[in-house]
Amino acid sequence: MALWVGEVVTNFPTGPGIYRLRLKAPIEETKPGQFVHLRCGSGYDPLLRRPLSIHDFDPGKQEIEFLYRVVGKGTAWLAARVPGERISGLGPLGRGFVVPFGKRLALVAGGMGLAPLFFLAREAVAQGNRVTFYQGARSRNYLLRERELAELGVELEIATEDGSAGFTGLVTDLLADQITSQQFDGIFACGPRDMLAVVASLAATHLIPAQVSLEEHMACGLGACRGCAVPIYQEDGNLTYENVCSEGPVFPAHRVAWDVFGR
Amino acid sequence: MALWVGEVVTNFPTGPGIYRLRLKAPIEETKPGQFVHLRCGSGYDPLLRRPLSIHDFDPGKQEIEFLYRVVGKGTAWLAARVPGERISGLGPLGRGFVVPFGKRLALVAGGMGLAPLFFLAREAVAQGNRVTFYQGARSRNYLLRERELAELGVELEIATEDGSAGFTGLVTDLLADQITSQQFDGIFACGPRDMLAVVASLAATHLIPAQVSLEEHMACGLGACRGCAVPIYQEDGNLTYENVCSEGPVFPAHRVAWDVFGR
Amino acid sequence: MNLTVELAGLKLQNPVMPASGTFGFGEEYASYVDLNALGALVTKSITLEPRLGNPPPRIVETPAGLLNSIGLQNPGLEAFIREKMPFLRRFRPPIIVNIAGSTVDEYAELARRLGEVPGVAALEVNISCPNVKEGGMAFGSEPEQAAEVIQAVRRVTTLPIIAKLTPNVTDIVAVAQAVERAGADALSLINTLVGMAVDWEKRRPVLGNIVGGLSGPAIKPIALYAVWRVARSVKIPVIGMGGIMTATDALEFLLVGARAVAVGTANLVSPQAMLEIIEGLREYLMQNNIDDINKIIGSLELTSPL
Amino acid sequence: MNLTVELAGLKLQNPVMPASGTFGFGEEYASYVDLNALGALVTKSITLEPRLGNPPPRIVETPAGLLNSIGLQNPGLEAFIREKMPFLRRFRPPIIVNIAGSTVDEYAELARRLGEVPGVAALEVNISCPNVKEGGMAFGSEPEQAAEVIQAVRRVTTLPIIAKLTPNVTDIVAVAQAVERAGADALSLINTLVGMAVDWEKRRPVLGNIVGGLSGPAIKPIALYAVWRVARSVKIPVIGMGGIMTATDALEFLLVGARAVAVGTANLVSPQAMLEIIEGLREYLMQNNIDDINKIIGSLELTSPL
Ligand SMILES: Cc1cc2nc3c(=O)[nH]c(=O)nc-3n(C[C@H](O)[C@H](O)[C@H](O)COP(=O)(O)OP(=O)(O)OC[C@H]3O[C@@H](n4cnc5c(N)ncnc54)[C@H](O)[C@@H]3O)c2cc1C
Ligand SMILES: Cc1cc2nc3c(=O)[nH]c(=O)nc-3n(C[C@H](O)[C@H](O)[C@H](O)COP(=O)(O)OP(=O)(O)OC[C@H]3O[C@@H](n4cnc5c(N)ncnc54)[C@H](O)[C@@H]3O)c2cc1C
Ligand SMILES: Cc1cc2nc3c(=O)[nH]c(=O)nc-3n(C[C@H](O)[C@H](O)[C@H](O)COP(=O)(O)O)c2cc1C
Ligand SMILES: Cc1cc2nc3c(=O)[nH]c(=O)nc-3n(C[C@H](O)[C@H](O)[C@H](O)COP(=O)(O)O)c2cc1C
Ligand code: FES
Ligand code: FES
Repeated sequence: MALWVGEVVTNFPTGPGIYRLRLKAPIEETKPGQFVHLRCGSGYDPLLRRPLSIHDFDPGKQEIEFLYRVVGKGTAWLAARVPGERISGLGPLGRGFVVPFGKRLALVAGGMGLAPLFFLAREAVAQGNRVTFYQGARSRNYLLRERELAELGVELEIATEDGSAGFTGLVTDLLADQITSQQFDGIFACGPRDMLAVVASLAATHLIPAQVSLEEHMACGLGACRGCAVPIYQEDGNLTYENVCSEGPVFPAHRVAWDVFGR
Repeated sequence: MALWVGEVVTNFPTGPGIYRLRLKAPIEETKPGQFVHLRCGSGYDPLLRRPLSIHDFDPGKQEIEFLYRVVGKGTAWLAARVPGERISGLGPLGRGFVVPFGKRLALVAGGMGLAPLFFLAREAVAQGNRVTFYQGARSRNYLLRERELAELGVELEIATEDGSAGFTGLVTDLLADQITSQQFDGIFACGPRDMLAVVASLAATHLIPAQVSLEEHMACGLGACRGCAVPIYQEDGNLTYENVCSEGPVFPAHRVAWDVFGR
Repeated sequence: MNLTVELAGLKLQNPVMPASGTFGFGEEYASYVDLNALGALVTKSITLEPRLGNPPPRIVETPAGLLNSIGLQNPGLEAFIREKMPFLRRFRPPIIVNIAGSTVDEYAELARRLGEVPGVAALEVNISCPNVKEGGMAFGSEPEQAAEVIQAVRRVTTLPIIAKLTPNVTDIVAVAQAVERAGADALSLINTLVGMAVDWEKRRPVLGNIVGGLSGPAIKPIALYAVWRVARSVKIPVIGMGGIMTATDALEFLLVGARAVAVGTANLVSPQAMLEIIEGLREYLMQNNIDDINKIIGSLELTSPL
Repeated sequence: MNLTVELAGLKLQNPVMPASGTFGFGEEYASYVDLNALGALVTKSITLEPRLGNPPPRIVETPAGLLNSIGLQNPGLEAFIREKMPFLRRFRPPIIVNIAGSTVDEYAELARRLGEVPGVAALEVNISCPNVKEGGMAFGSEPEQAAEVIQAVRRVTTLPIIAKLTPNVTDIVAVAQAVERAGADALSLINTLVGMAVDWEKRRPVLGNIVGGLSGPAIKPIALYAVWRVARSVKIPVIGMGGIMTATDALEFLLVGARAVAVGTANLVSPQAMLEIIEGLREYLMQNNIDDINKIIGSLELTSPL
């Protein structure tokens, strides 16, 4: 939780419109699922910071990595940065995933949902878990970091919508196929909201605890403005709004009120 | 009068916060006193184009030069451009100086007023005029293009406010000292408005026709919005507002209503 | 593919036109824009007598916006008819003449006289200019006064009347409904928001006129809201404007219910903005297999499709 | 050098405070900002009962602006007193509690109850929230209604009352003068402008609540104008806000007559914005040899010094 200025170490394309950014930043520790709020430019357009998940972290060198897709002016600005340039960052922010020890886990990444799950995979393996990593993408050339995932020692399962690699179809279909036989103790997912809703329902059906990382438009990133609220059921069953930035971005899947989102 | 995309050839500092930008642009011809309206960035902040005088022009290579001081976000954006980058330009716009043949001329530049007058000096000399070039600056290190001016064959007279080079005082004081003895047929001036008003009054006193290049905030640059209006006396003595962009930026000094400017 | 829209009895070949005051009288842009490609031609505001306009500086940039205090500088009605109309008549799109008066009678007189001028297709009645001492916005700020102006104009002309409204009001719907009842055939909204800029170094207002009207991307959210509310509350069509820079901006206005759009500040940034917007709309329809732009108008979905 | 200003009987060590709703209840920023360095602490709007707030998405960026539809999410009066006040009381600057009601009685009840709470230094009465169905902006849109709320609050409290006004009105001066007569000790302006954003790809409003309030640099010219007009028309002091991002922005508001300034959207961009603004004001005074910030307030020169 700090405001700092980081220096670009590397920043290069690694897929269609997808970049990997490495920043030198005074971050002592962070955990998978946390994010950093980056100022994109110095003017008023874009105005707000942009949240990016921590994709990897090297505590020795104090370097953090991001994996991001260029979708608008903030990420386009980021993509144009070159080594040595400075970027203002706020974070790490939010609560990360709660990582168990020595369990059987499924990590389910849809598209850019891979960003935080890569870091999570590293930590989960380090904590003695056996990890199956489900990566879903539009097509083969959208697949990300396959080799490094394999090197981490996870079992990698691929699904592409066009069938150009791995299973043909949605990553959630692949998970549904395997969920009964695999006997997971926990599921961790990040990706488009519709995908997460399916993961949540699969997890509920199979009585497997699941943690999902949600996205919402953000302003402060600190829990102050209530701008990033998502509908969450409290333990007593009452509906409330919680902040993705400060109470998330990771929520227990069964607590998310999937049906009452505003869009 | 065209909308084009130019390519940065060079762009480097040449004084305190002062840059020279060379653009490759499809401009066939232009004359001193005209300007180009440059888009600074692709976002909405800055929003409007920024007018810069044509500082020099190489018709063979189709390259134009600008000399600008960084004063705000538009010029700061310009200063960060590197060779090969593209900039949208509109122009050349406006009416330039009317350059006589074979006369005795004074060119009076205050600060960045040098930008168009350098190009004017080149043309004036080419048209057989004998030119005394008065350059006024805050101090020695703000003086610009002395060597090239000397090479053009003009008589260079320097005034600095702090006396670090040439005459100590305002360039208009220097002009006033010399105006009687020099017998100028015409005076051409560009610089801060207060300076131009003094030049205009000196010229009027000595019955010398003078042309001044005015600045005003601009939007369209085309004479459509009436945003860049300045108070001008018509030949019949009536006051009217004329557009700096389309009816200027160069005006006969005696027609400018110096006393009715809004600030 | 159909880009044609109907508006107050006019048939526009596409829904894109300049916003008054940002396109001069067409001439200034003619070397950059094929005026025949536009949906309509809209003039700068015309007054009965010539107007000098306000003292400089008249414009200043603000974050993503433009503050102007031109003050309706224009050559006056007769010079307009004599010197500007002949040029405009050379083009095919309907000519919409924007008029502004200091009194109700002046509006009526302008309308009456323009009714006699060949080539004038419609009148846009500016009751929303923030930059003049008399008339202008004062007329557009209260429903009764706005209606009075439109009624007076209605009495003297059979030309389509487009009332141009100001957003600087508590309830723009009330003004819109009042001018609808008074006989307006269409509405233009929004005109600029009143604003001010300060030069902190000189400790003075930047504009010679102290206050000005704010336009550009900064005001788009306010304009979209005004158009959305008004389009749902009146039967006459709305021309939407305020911060339209791109085809997707224009699309947003059509989605919330504008029958056509006007482009203002964008012209000042790029003289080809309108052409690019028309092209962009055409592409959007093509890519989404929509054969008629009228199917877009007002098609905003309000309920979540979940 | 004196940065102290007096405002509605409060002595502020400097004129910079957070704008309600952009600083939570202080806690969220406490690790970034020394709360003791601020001119005052201003809370998010408190309602009598807890409020869930509006459905997401609640915010969307617009050019140089932010559109929000939080909808006054807050824990309600009693939880606020119990859970938030103890933290706020740990700091020296006066605590200004912002209140919002659905009825006049609710405002009065909030004021009455807060008058009993130690540490509450003043009430900011939000009659200008655009994001709630009942109350909020509806109260601030007409002078009579606005006055009614302030009168009701005045009757039940001796705390200083700061009325927070909306710019979404035809004549903000009329509202300001009405609440002044009704007993307000100071004014806050401006709250956000009503706006809307459209997702053209999905053809839906971006915000769950369809409409929201626009803040940030985009609205600064509108805010400056409102403050300038109102400050010249009332005797009570004005807290100026709307798009203040830097010390020079703050200075501009002081120049047009604001006695203090509030910083909103800037906090959301940089948690240290207020500290930098305070520092920047101090530097400005030093560099210009001004010994007292009160000499700046309202010192805008209107006539050209030529
Ligand atoms: C906690 C969190 C972690 C994220 N991690 C990553 C990541 O690791 N890699 C990655 O590529 N993307 C990530 N995103 C999404 C990323 O923040 C958006 O893609 C980015 O903000 C878009 O900014 P833009 O200016 O390029 O796009 P624009 O569309 O111009 O943005 C406009 C506005 O919408 C907001 N916005 C747009 N899309 C999203 C979105 N999906 N989620 C939240 N806000 C959005 C922006 O923040 C901005 O305020 C994350 C989002 C959140 C909330
Ligand atoms: C015809 C003409 C020719 C010019 N030629 C040159 C030149 O050759 N070299 C040079 O250094 N400068 C020149 N200027 C001034 C130059 O245009 C401004 O310095 C520049 O626009 C400032 O932009 P900014 O974004 O850096 O500053 P900002 O202060 O951020 O600009 C804010 C707004 O004010 C306007 N503005 C600020 N200062 C001026 C000014 N002095 N004149 C007009 N508008 C201004 C900008 O265009 C913009 O709209 C010229 C101006 C005009 C009108
Ligand atoms: C420089 C300028 C001059 C304008 N002059 C007029 C005018 O004469 N009459 C009028 O009705 N509106 C005038 N307007 C308002 C525009 O027509 C339009 O309503 C407003 O600018 C919002 O659109 P935009 O954001 O696309 O510019 C003017 C706007 C600008 C920027
Ligand atoms: C996210 C957000 C929440 C807000 N919540 C409140 C609120 O609860 N009560 C209130 O009176 N104003 C609220 N406001 C308005 C601000 O206090 C302020 O008046 C406005 O944002 C203009 O200032 P700015 O441009 O500096 O943000 C809110 C503004 C924002 C951006
Ligand atoms: S972004 Fe402000 S509370 Fe989450
Ligand atoms: S800038 Fe538009 S008329 Fe000169």
